[in-house]
Amino acid sequence: MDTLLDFAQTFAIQLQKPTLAFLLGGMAVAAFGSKLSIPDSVYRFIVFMLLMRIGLEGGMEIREADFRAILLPAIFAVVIGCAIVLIGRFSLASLSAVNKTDGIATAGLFGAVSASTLAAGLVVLEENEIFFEAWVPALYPFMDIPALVVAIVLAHMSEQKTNGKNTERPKAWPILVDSLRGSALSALILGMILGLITRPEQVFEEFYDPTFKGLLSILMLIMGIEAWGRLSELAKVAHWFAIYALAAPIIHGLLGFGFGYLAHLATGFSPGGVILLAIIAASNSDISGPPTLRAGIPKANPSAYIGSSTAIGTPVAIAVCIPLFITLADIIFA
Amino acid sequence: MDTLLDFAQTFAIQLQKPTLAFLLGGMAVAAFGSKLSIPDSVYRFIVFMLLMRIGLEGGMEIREADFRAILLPAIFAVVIGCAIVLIGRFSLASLSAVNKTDGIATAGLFGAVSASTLAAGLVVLEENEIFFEAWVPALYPFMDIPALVVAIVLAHMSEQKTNGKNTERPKAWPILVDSLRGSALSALILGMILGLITRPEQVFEEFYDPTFKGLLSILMLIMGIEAWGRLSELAKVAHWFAIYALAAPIIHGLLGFGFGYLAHLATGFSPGGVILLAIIAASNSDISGPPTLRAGIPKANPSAYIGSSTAIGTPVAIAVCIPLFITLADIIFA
Amino acid sequence: MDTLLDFAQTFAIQLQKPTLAFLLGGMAVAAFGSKLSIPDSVYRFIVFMLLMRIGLEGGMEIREADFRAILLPAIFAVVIGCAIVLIGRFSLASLSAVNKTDGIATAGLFGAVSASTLAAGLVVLEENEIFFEAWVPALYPFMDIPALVVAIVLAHMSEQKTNGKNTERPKAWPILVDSLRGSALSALILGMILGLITRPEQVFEEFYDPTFKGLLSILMLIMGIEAWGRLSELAKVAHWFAIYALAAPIIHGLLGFGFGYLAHLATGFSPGGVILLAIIAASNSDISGPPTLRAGIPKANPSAYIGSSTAIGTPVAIAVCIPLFITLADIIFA
Amino acid sequence: MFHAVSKITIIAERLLQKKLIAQIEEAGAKGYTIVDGSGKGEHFVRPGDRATVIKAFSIIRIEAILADEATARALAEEITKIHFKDYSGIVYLSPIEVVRKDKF
Amino acid sequence: MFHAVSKITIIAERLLQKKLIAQIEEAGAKGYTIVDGSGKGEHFVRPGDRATVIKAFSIIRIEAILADEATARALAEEITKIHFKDYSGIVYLSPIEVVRKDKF
Amino acid sequence: MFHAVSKITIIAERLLQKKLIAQIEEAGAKGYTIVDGSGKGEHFVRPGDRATVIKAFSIIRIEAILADEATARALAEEITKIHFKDYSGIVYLSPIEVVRKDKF
Ligand SMILES: Nc1ncnc2c1ncn2[C@@H]1O[C@H](COP(=O)(O)O)[C@@H](O)[C@H]1O
Ligand SMILES: Nc1ncnc2c1ncn2[C@@H]1O[C@H](COP(=O)(O)O)[C@@H](O)[C@H]1O
Ligand SMILES: Nc1ncnc2c1ncn2[C@@H]1O[C@H](COP(=O)(O)O)[C@@H](O)[C@H]1O
Ligand code: NA
Ligand code: NA
Ligand code: NA
Repeated sequence: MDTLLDFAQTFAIQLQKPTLAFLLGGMAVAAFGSKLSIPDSVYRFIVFMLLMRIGLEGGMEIREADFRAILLPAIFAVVIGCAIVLIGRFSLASLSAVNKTDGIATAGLFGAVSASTLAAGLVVLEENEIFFEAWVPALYPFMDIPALVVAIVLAHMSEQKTNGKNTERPKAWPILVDSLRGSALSALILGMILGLITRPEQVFEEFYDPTFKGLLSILMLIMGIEAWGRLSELAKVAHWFAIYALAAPIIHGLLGFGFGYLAHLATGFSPGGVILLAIIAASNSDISGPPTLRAGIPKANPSAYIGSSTAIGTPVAIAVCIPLFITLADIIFA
Repeated sequence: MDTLLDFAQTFAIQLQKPTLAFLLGGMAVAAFGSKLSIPDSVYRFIVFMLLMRIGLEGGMEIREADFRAILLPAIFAVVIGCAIVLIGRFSLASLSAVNKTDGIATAGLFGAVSASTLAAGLVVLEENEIFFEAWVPALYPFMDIPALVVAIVLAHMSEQKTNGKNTERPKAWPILVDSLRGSALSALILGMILGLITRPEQVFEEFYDPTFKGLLSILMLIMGIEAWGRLSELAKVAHWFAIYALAAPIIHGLLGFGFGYLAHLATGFSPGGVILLAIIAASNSDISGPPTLRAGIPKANPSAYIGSSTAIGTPVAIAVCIPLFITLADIIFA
Repeated sequence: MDTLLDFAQTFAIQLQKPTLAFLLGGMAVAAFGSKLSIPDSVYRFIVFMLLMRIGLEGGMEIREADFRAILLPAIFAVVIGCAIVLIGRFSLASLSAVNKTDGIATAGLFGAVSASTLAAGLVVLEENEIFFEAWVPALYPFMDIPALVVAIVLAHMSEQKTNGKNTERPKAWPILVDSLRGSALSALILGMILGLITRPEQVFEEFYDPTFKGLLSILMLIMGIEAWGRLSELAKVAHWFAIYALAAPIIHGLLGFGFGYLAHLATGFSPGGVILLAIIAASNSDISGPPTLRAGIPKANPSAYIGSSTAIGTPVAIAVCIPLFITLADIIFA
Repeated sequence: MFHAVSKITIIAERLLQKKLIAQIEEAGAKGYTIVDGSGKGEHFVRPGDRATVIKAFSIIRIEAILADEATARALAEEITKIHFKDYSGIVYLSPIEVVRKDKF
Repeated sequence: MFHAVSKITIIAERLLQKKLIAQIEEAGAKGYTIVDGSGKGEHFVRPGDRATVIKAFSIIRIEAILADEATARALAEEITKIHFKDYSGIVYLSPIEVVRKDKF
Repeated sequence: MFHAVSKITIIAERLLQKKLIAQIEEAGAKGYTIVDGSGKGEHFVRPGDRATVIKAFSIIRIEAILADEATARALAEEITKIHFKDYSGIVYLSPIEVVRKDKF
C-alpha cells in the first residue's frame, strides 16, 4: 500500500517535471487536432544533439572506468535483449489472433532500445540527484543489437516453417553492422569515442550539456504528438498488440531491474545504474529499430510494430516506468 | 514638439537595438538582391520557441494573477479586435477602387495579432525595464480570434448581398476551433498550460529564456527579408492597401492604448500593460491569420491582404509603433 | 628538427581539440558507411550563425580600428587572391593531363576563402589565447572576390584561344556583385554592418557568441562527412587534382604568412593576424565559391574543383595548416 | 503484361490537402502520392524552401493512379468545379501503363 | 526533332532507394531523378515534412528515362516482382518525347 | 470536356532556375510548378536532403503546361540548345489532358 502511495507521489512529482509534461502536452495537442508540429529536420538534429551529448559524457567518464565493472552489466544487457524477444515470441507472437511475423517484429522492437527514453531517464535521474556510473548509457547497443538480430532470425525461422521453402538464413554480422550504421547508434558511439580520446570538455560544457534538457523537452513534445498520431495505426491491428504494448515495458523493465540488482550484489553496480538498466530494458526502439526490422523482416506489417511501440510502448516506458523504477529503487536500496 | 523630439530619440535608440536593426537589416539584404535566407524549418522552429517561451512565462506568472484584473483587458481585447475589422470594413473596404472582399480580409488580418510583433514588443519592454503584468501576452487570442470571425462573417454578408444567393452563413465556433488549432496559438496556449500546471522553471531558465532574444533577432531578419519580397506583391493591388497598411497599425495601436488607459484608470492596469495592449492592437497577423482567412474568405485575393500585412503592416508595427507607444506612455504616465 | 617536433606536438594537441576531432570524426563516420547526417537546413543555419557571429564581432571592434592599419593587409589579401589563381593557372592548369578549364576553376576555388576554415581558425586562435585584430576576418572578401574574378577571366581567355571565336569577355563588376549576394558573404557583411552601426552587444554575448564553438563542432562534423563523400568524385578526375589539393593549401598559406609578415614589419600587424591571414590564404571556398564558378565557368567540371576542395583542400587547410602556422608563428615571433 | 490506366495529377494549395485526399479516396483510388513544391500561376508566387511565413499557401502536387479512366475524368471535373474557382490549382490526366492492374 | 522514349516512375519506400538505383543503372539508364514525398497506399500513411520519427519509411519518387521501351518494360516488371510483394511501392510507365535521344 | 495539351518537364540545376522560368514565361506559359530533387546523370551525383554544402548544384524539376503543342516543342528545343551543352539537365514533353483549356 505504502509502495503504491510512494509511486503515486513520485508519479505526481514527475508529472510536473518538463519531461513528462511535454510528452503529455504533445499528446493533448495532437488529440485536440492542432497543426502544431516540429519540422522533421529539427527533430533529427535534436536526436543527434542528445545522443552526442550522452556519448560525449559517457566517453569522458569512461576514461576512468573500471572495465571489469562494465563487463557483467554488458553481458546482462545482451541477455535481457535476447530474453525479451524470446518472451514476445512465445507470448504475443504465439497467439492465434496475432500474425506470427508481426508479433516477432514487435517483440524485436520492444527488446531494442529507445534513445529518447534513455535521454528522458538520464534527465530524471539527474533531477533526482541519483548517482549512476557514466558508462551505463553505453549499454544501449549491447541490448539493442542482439534483440534485433534474434527477432530477425526468429522471424526467418518461423517463415521457413510455414513456407517449407529453404531460403538463406539471415546472418548476424550484417544486421549488427547495419545497426551500428544507423544515425542514432552512430551518433552515440562517435560521441563516446570523441569523449574518450579527445578533450571536448569545453564544448560539452558550453554547448551540448546546457541545451540537453531543453532539447529533450522538445523531443518529448514530438514523441507525444507522434504517439497520438500513431494510435489510429494501432487500431488497424489486433487488440493484443495494444495489450502487449501496455504490459511489456513494465515486465521488461522489472526483468532489467532484476538483472541490475544481481550486478549490484555481485559487483556493486550502483542503484542509479540499476534504475537505468531497467529503463533501457523497458524502452522500445523508435529511431533505429524500425528501419532495421523493415529491411530484415519485410513481411511484417509496420503498422503493428510501430503502432505498438510509438503509440503506447514509449509513452508507458517514459511516463510509467521511469517513476516506477525510481520508487522501486527507493524501497529496495533504502 | 517635445513629444516629437522624444519620439525621434526613442526611435533612434530603438534603431540601434537588435530587434529593429535586424528587421531593417533583413530588408536591406533583400533589397540588395542577396541570396541570404533562413531555411523554412528553422523559421518554424524559431516561432515555436518564441511562443513556447512567452506561453511558459505567462503560465508560470499567471498562477499568482488576480483573475479579476485580467477580465477587463480581456473584454477590451475582444472589443478592439472587432472594432478594428469594422473600421476597416467602413473605410478601406468601402472605397470604390478596392474590392470589398479583399478589403474586409485585409481588415481581418490587421485586427488579428502577430506573434513576432508581440515577441519584439516583449523584448523591447524588457530592455527598457518597463514592468507589465505577465499575463498580458495571453490577451493575444482574445483579440485575434474575434477579429478573424468578424471578418469572415462580414465578407460572407457582403457576398450574399452581391450575389443575391442565400448560402449558409459561416459559424463562429469552427473558426474559433480552427484558430486555436493553428501552430502559433497552439504553441502559446500549450506553453501557458504547461507553465500553469507543471514546474518548467528550470528548462525555462536554462533553455527557453536565454535563447529568446537571439532567436527573435533571427526572426526579425526573416520578417525583413519577407517584407521586402512581398512589396512586389502589393504593387499588384490598389494603392489604397498600401496607404491603409501604413496608417492602420498606428491608429489601431492608439485605439488599443486608449482602451488600455481606461483599464489603467479602472483596475490599475500597468503602463507596460497598456503599451503591450497597444502593440498587440497595432500588430497584424502573419502566421495564423492568413490560412484562416484563406479558408474562410476564399474569394479574397491573398496578394492584397498578405502584401499589406507582411510588406508594410508588420514593419510599421515593429519599427514605428513600438517606440511610439513607449514614448507616449512616458509622456502620459510621467 | 625542433620545428618538426614542435609541429608534431601542436598537431597532437589540436587533434584533441573538438575542431579537428569532429572533422576527423565526420570522416571516420562516413568511411564506416554510417547513415549519420545533419539535415541540410540545419547546416545552412549553422553557417549563417557562424558568419553572423564573426561579422558582428568584427563590426563591433572595427569601430575603434585604425583604418590605416587595415589598408595594407587588405591590399595584400587582394594580391594573394590573384596570385594563387595565377600560380594555379601556370602549374596545375598547364599540365597536359589536366583539362585547362577545370584547372583554372580549381585554382579559383583555392584562391577563394572558406567560411568554415576561417571559423575554425578563429576558435583555435582563441583557444590558444593568441591575440589578433578583430577586423582580420573582414579580409575575407578582399581575397575571395578577386580570386573568383581572375579565375573566370582567365578561363574565358583560355577558351577564346582554343575556340578562336570571339565571345564577350566576362566583366568583373557582375561577378563581384554576385559574390556579395551569396549567402555567406551577405551574412558576414550584414553582421559587420550591424556590429558597426548598431548596439548588438547583448544579443552577441547571450546568443551568437556562446553557441559559436558548439555550432562549429557540428559544422566540422558535416565537413568531415562531406569530405569523405566527395573523395569518390575526385577519383574520377586526373590524379593531379588530388596532388594539387594536398600541396596548395600549405603553399598558399605560406604565401599568406609571408605577406602577413611584411605587414607585421611595416605596420605592426599582429602575429595572430599573420596566422589568420595565412589560414585565409590556405583555405579554399566551399560555400559561395562553387556556385559563382559554376555560373562563370560552365564548361569546367564541378567534380574536379569541388572534389579537390571539399575532399582534400579543406581537411588539409583545417587539420594541417592551422596547427602548422601557429607553430611557425611561435618560432618566428618568439 | 502492362495495363493502360489513368493518372490524375492535382497541383493545389496545401490548404486543400485534406479535402482533395478525401475526394480522391471517395472516388475509389487505392492510394496517392504527395510531393511539396512551389510555383506560379494566375494567383501568386509561392516561394519554396525559403522561410515562407505562410506555409499553408505553399503548393502540393498530388498524383493518384486510377484503374478506370472514366472515374479519373469524373474526379478531375469534380475537383475543378468544386475548388478551382476560388482556390488556386490545376488538374490534369496522363495516360500511363502499370504492371498490376488489380493494385489500382 | 523529337524522339519517343519511355519514362519509368517508381514510388517506393526510401529503404529501397539503393537497390532500386542499382537496378535502374544496371538496366542501362544513364540517369535518374529523385524527389521526396509522402503518400498512402495499401500499407500505411506516410507523413511528409512533419517530424516523422521513422524517416526510412517515407516515400521517394524516382523517375528514369530510357531510350528503349522494351528495356523500360522489363525493368518495371523486374522491380515489381522483386520488391513489391513485400515492400510498399508502385511502378508505372509514361510515354514521353525528348530532344536528344542519344542522351538517354 | 477534356482538352489535349502539352506538358514540358525540365530537370536542371537550381542555378538555372531564374533563367528557365524567364524562358518559360516568355514562351507564354501561364504558370509552372517546381519541386526539389536530387539525381544523377552524366555529370555528377547530387545529394538530396543531406547537408549538401553546395545547394546551388542541387536539382529542380519544373513542369509547365502549355496549351499549344508547337510552343511547347519550340521551348523544349530552345532550352536544350541554350543550356544543356554546358549545364546539366534534361527536358521532355508529355501528352496530358486538362479540363479548362483557357487556363493554360
Ligand atoms: N500552366 C501551368 N503549368 C504548371 N503548373 C501550373 C500552371 N498553372 C498553374 N500551375 C500551378 O498551380 C498553382 C496554382 O495555380 P493558379 O491557380 O493559376 O494560381 C501554381 O502555383 C502552379 O504551381
Ligand atoms: N493508386 C496510387 N496512386 C498514386 N500513388 C500510389 C497509389 N498507390 C500507392 N501509391 C504510392 O505508393 C506508396 C506505397 O504504396 P503501397 O505499396 O500500396 O502501400 C504509397 O505510399 C503511395 O505513395
Ligand atoms: N535518363 C534520365 N532519367 C531521369 N533523369 C535524368 C536522366 N538523365 C539525367 N537526369 C536528371 O538530370 C540531371 C542532370 O543530368 P546530366 O545533365 O546528365 O548530368 C540529373 O542529375 C538527373 O536528375
Ligand atoms: Na528494450
Ligand atoms: Na491587431
Ligand atoms: Na584561399
